[in-house]
Amino acid sequence: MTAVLQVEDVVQEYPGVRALKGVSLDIHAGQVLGLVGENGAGKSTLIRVLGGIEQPVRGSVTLKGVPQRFRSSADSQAAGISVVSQEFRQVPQLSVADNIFLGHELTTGGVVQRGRTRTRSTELLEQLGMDLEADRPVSSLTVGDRQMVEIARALSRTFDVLIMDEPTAALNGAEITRLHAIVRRLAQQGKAIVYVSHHLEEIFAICDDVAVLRDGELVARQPTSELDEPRLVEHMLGRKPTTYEHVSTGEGEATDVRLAVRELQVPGVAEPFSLDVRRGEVLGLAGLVGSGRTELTRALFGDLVGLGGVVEVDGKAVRLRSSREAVRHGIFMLSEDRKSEGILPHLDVTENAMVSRDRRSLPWSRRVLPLRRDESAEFARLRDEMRIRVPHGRQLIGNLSGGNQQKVLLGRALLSGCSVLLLNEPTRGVDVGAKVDIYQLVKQLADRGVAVVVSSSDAPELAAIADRCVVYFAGRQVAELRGRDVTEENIVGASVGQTAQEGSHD
Amino acid sequence: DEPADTAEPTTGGDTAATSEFEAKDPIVIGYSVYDLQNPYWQSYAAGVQAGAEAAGVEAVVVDQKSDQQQQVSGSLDLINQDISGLIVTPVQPTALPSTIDAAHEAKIPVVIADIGTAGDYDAYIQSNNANGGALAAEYVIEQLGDVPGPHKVGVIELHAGSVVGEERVAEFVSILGANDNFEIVSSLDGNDTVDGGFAAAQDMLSANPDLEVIYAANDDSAIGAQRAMETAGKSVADGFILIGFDGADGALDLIEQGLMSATVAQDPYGQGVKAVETVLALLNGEDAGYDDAGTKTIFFPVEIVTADNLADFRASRAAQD
Amino acid sequence: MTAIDTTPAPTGVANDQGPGRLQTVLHFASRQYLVAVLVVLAVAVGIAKPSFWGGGNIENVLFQASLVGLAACGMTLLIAGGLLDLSVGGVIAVSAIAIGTVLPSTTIGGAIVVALAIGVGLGLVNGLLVTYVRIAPFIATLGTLYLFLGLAFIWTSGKVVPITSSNYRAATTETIGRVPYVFLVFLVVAVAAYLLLSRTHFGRTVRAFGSNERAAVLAGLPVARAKVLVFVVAGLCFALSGVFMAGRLSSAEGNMAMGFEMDVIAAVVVGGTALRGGRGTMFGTVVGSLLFAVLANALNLLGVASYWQYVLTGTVLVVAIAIGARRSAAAEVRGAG
Amino acid sequence: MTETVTTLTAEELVAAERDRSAERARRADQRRRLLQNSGVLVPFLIVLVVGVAVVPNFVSSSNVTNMLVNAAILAIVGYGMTLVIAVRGIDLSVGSAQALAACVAASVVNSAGPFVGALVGILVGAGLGAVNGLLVTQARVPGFIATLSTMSVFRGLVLLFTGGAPIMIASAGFKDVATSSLLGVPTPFVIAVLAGGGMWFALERMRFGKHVVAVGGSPEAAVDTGIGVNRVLLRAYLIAGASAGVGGVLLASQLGVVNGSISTGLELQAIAIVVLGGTSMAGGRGNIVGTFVAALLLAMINSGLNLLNVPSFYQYVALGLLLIFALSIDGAQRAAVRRMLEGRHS
Ligand SMILES: Nc1ncnc2c1ncn2[C@@H]1O[C@H](COP(=O)(O)OP(=O)(O)OP(=O)(O)O)[C@@H](O)[C@H]1O
Ligand SMILES: Nc1ncnc2c1ncn2[C@@H]1O[C@H](COP(=O)(O)OP(=O)(O)OP(=O)(O)O)[C@@H](O)[C@H]1O
Ligand SMILES: O[C@@H]1[C@H](O)[C@H](O)CO[C@H]1O
Ligand SMILES: [Mg+2]
Ligand SMILES: [Mg+2]
Repeated sequence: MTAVLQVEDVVQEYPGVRALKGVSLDIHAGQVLGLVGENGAGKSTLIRVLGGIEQPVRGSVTLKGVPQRFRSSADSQAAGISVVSQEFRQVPQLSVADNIFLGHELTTGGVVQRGRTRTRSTELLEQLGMDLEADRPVSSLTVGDRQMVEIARALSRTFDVLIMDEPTAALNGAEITRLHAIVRRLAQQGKAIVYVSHHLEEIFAICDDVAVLRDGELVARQPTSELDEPRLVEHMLGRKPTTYEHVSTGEGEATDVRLAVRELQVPGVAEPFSLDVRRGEVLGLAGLVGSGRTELTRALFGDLVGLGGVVEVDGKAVRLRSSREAVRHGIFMLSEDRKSEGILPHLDVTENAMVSRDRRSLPWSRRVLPLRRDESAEFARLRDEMRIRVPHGRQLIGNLSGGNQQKVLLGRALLSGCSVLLLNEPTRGVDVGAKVDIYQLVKQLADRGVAVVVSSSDAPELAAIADRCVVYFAGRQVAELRGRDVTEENIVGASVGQTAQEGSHD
Repeated sequence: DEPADTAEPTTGGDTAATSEFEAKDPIVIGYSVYDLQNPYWQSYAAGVQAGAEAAGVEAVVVDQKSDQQQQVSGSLDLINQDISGLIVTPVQPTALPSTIDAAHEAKIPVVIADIGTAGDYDAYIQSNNANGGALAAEYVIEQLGDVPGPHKVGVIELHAGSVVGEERVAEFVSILGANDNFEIVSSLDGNDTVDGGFAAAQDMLSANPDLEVIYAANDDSAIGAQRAMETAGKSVADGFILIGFDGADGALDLIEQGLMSATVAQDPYGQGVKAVETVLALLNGEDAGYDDAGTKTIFFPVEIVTADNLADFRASRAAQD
Repeated sequence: MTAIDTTPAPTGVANDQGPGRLQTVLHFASRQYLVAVLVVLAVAVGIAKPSFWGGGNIENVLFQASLVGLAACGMTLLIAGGLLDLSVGGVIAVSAIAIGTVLPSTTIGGAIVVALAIGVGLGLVNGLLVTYVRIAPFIATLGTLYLFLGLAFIWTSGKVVPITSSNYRAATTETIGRVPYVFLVFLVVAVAAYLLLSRTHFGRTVRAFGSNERAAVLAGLPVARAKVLVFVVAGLCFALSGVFMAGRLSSAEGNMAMGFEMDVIAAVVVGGTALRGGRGTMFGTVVGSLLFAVLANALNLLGVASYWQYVLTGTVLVVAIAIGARRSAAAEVRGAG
Repeated sequence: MTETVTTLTAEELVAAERDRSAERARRADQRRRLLQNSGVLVPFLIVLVVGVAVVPNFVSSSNVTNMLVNAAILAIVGYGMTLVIAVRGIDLSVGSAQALAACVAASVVNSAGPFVGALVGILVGAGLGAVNGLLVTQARVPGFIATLSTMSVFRGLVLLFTGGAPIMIASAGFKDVATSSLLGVPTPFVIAVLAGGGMWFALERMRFGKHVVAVGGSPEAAVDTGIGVNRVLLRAYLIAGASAGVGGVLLASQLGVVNGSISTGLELQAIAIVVLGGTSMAGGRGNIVGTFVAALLLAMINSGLNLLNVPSFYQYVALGLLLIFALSIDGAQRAAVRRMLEGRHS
């Protein structure tokens, strides 16, 4: 069997970073190759090279025996490579359909065939199990829907090689299952597929082979069947992984309530919310897209203005009409939309991490002005603690790998000095090793008395860190799981509405 | 804080006034001109060049481009180049004193060419703008005074804040305003340009379909106004009166074609020549020939040019070069 | 290539705290490109016209550069925040007219304070319109440009207000050696503006919302307040420029800084601050201001005819930037929408 | 709705929730789109009503014709500017380009007749636009600096071309274009409507339009999807130059005499109508209809103030207040709709 795609000794460099140090790899028709590695290992860089978006410093790419020199993504697409990129490449002002066919519009004489564009898009989305209206502008979609559009776009091209860079980062369980089915089918049709994910169970579920990148080098290439999860992780990290043992603060009913929400009416959500979060407690919020989780956290952060109800922090009722006000009352939130609501692209990583730092506790000398030395030291601490892969603290955040950007933003939240921390999808795109580190940090924060609310679509994640988990369905609370009941199955079960009936007896 | 000194006389006072001027070799005369996009100043600069050529000296021209900053820095640029005499047509007369002081420090005489003055200048050559406004008003009265009115009159002003524009309009308005047979119904900014004059005239004609007279404070806006009249179906042949100001070639052509009634002609070319002569006289310690020694002013008369005296006027202008 | 650090640190993180020294040097050198253009221009003109280096001329050039530059410092802050202010000419006129009006009855210092206060006030108007009435900066400040100009004309009835105080004129046009006092003020303001933008929480907030406003709001930054404040600071800078301009022109009136906004924005943008916001280079602004002043001066000294000056100004500018653009083709910041 | 819940299965519940949220999003989009397209309409209508009610002769046929022609000439330049701003560029050279196109057209009209003159004028505009486009794409000069430079260069060229003297157009036929009318509508206005329609179609319905939105809305996405970004930019600048050329030809026809200093400051007016019309300076979607309406709005304001004989000092104040007023309505409207959308229950 000859390789469809051969990568030979590819080297890619950025100022101060050698992202790929001579990677060679090949993939065959009908094969699904898992590509894994720590954040910043070089996965996306390799994919950008294959996609023609970047030209490597050295090395060659051969497609179906023909050496290629991609000078733009158009070249790569023409050669038969289709890419789902990690950072969405969507134009917010255009509709779903226009985004899917962007760059290869269906036209007659330059005029877009709107009907065909719409029907073809709808078909593609249906294949993915989505009934998104093709006319909606992408700016109105949730992150998960936009992920699907990104996938649909890759599928809309004709290709021999499909490369998917963390396609499931923003998808829920059912959607992931559907995507896996499609990947398998494509492989059966003889397509070669490169699949990147930090969810290793996915790798074991659908990949024939796994390639492991570490620090820009290919350190392993094996059939999946010859590996198990711990071994794979060891390849990735180059060390034995630390494991995270969750010790539930559990029945700390004695401790005081830090955040109390009573009948909070949130715009766009059916029923008012009520919940309590105690000092030192990690509360999980679970539920499908549309369950109202995002709206709840946004409302608690003053980003959506509540229409009624009471929010109390440490027993004091607070008004939340802006995020500024929320911060002042000791609440901080991390959005799930890293690119448009998180990073400050023109600022370096240090500043990105420090923008929201709580200065009240600092001595006066470091409070009035942001001191470079002080902030650099603080960032260095953060960087080591969270294993952020960045050459130096003055690097612009946009130049970091996706997972590393996420870590910087999490660092921002940790430094905010808040008493209530709202985290949306805190480990989206974060590698297995760092996930553990982050869980530990969240735990430490809780131990220091912060009330943490983690909203996540990753059930295992909630099972791992939440002391208590509230499950929402269609804007209603359908279950509350405590202690030992906070398990993956229970969360998933409740999320899809198994307990919906119970919840609506009244 | 130092107390602000309020009563500082703008003329006389320092030594510069009494110091000798010094002619360098070769003699170069600098001219800092208002804006060479305007035909009027093009003629002025041509006059300066011609005057210099006639006297066997060199002239250097710097364009202020209607910018007050450029007036100051451009004049200084000239002073810094070893010129022997400076002629300035200021965008902003009040900005002159520092320029004049710097020139005098370098023993350079300063002749102000039109617009207005300030500071310790050595000569001022001026068109009689107020008189021009009066001539225009008298022309209108002469044409329509006996026809029972009241006749509606529109005025197109120079750009907001223009010193000479103010003079031209004020005199015109005060004379016609005192006459019951006329009514000034509109007075709009024509921005000293063809397109500005067009837009202003267009709107005054829409607002006053029975308008009979337009007086534009410069010829470019008069030319624009003529076209607006044409579009509105008005014409000089039917008795409409359109008067411009400057005596620019474009306006003279329109008068010749019977499309414009008159223009108040100034003599920019002649003034330019005179400015050079004055500089040279000052350098030689000769009498500058002031019309008003108190204000060191040399007056240049304005005259009204109509179809009747157009040929004579052109002949006299042609004789200039 | 070999200078790139490839040692794999155990955590996969390089262990230095900043970009490598070579890189820093290269980065700095590439940023100094405009300085090189400026120097080449000055040397060339100096050879062709030695009077370029004459004391009077240098003073003249520095004065010109400073008037634009003072306003450009404020504009750089605005542009770093993704904002813009077209009302410069209006703010300058109104504050200068105020000086001319109050000067007969106050001290020089008092008059300057009044002018600066007006700058603050008009900046506040702009800031409130943009921040709370949510009008696009371009239109809001175009509107206030007309508004302020109109007020200036009405205030003076279109007449010129002379600055009769020779002490005021002397104080604002004073030189120390060959260097005009205003140039020193300009440098001080530029340094202050640099520190403000890059070393304070306020400056960080400005760059943050200039980079990604939504993210800045969600980071809990005081975006609205900082937006208003940056307009106020800019208004202050404009008024400061007006203080010296009034002295140089010995007068004030509505037209005195007509069209100045384009000169100011041009100096900022040519200096390397991108209109899209997120960052601003004060150093570039200083160089940009000097570049325009030297260019205009050179064309005059070389006796270039007026119409050709238009042609050459544009040509020199575009060629200079084109050559520089090729060198630092790192066009857009990654991740910036 | 609670009674029915008990009988539904989980899957149906999920589907129902999806439908609801889709419906909500659809409605929000509709409103947003309506708003984007109607922003300038409210101030336009207010000024129109006030104009008709209080300004004498506002609706006289001569004034209406004047306003339509003036608006048309401005709008045509505005279309090109809309396109350039939509791709995240800017064209400061439109005034100078228009002057050069008008003067060249005028002199060619005098030597070779109206038809050739008009054509040459438009071609000159397009050529100048291409120069801007090449500077931006090939020499990689940022649009602001490139067109700031060419603004100066083109102005110099037109002054050199005319020698600073006015060019009188002899051809009555050429001058009649601006004053003639088709079916009672001034010809320039018809041209502006047709050009606007064409431009709208190109932006909304054609591949070029999608690429414009992509390049302006998300340049990274445009590059990554293999769009020829440089081609799109070049075309946008070229069209902007050509629009300035068309405007220049019409202006020459309207004025009958042109010189090197016409159309100074046009860039500010053109950008103003584009922004007033709802096109964001941040790039992305261009709103041609908005630009057209804003051109009418500005023409009405200018003419209304003149008809009322407002002295020039007060005109500045009035124009300033009107601009602020026009957009503050827009801002208030947007805020109101946002509140409405957020406050909506489902
Ligand atoms: N434009 C750039 N400039 C500088 N450094 C860059 C740039 N792009 C990527 N890098 C660096 O290259 C390395 C590899 O990044 P890459 O995005 O390929 O990682 P990744 O394996 O995809 O990680 P993740 O799992 O977090 O997405 C990182 O250290 C990153 O910081
Ligand atoms: N991270 C934070 N968490 C909680 N409260 C904070 C935080 N940062 C600031 N505050 C509080 O918010 C209020 C104002 O914020 P901030 O410190 O940013 O204002 P400032 O320093 O006056 O403004 P600037 O940053 O523009 O100089 C203060 O009461 C401050 O103590
Ligand atoms: O005096 C001059 C001329 O009249 C010219 O027409 C325009 O500028 C004025 O200031
Ligand atoms: Mg990646
Ligand atoms: Mg602060």
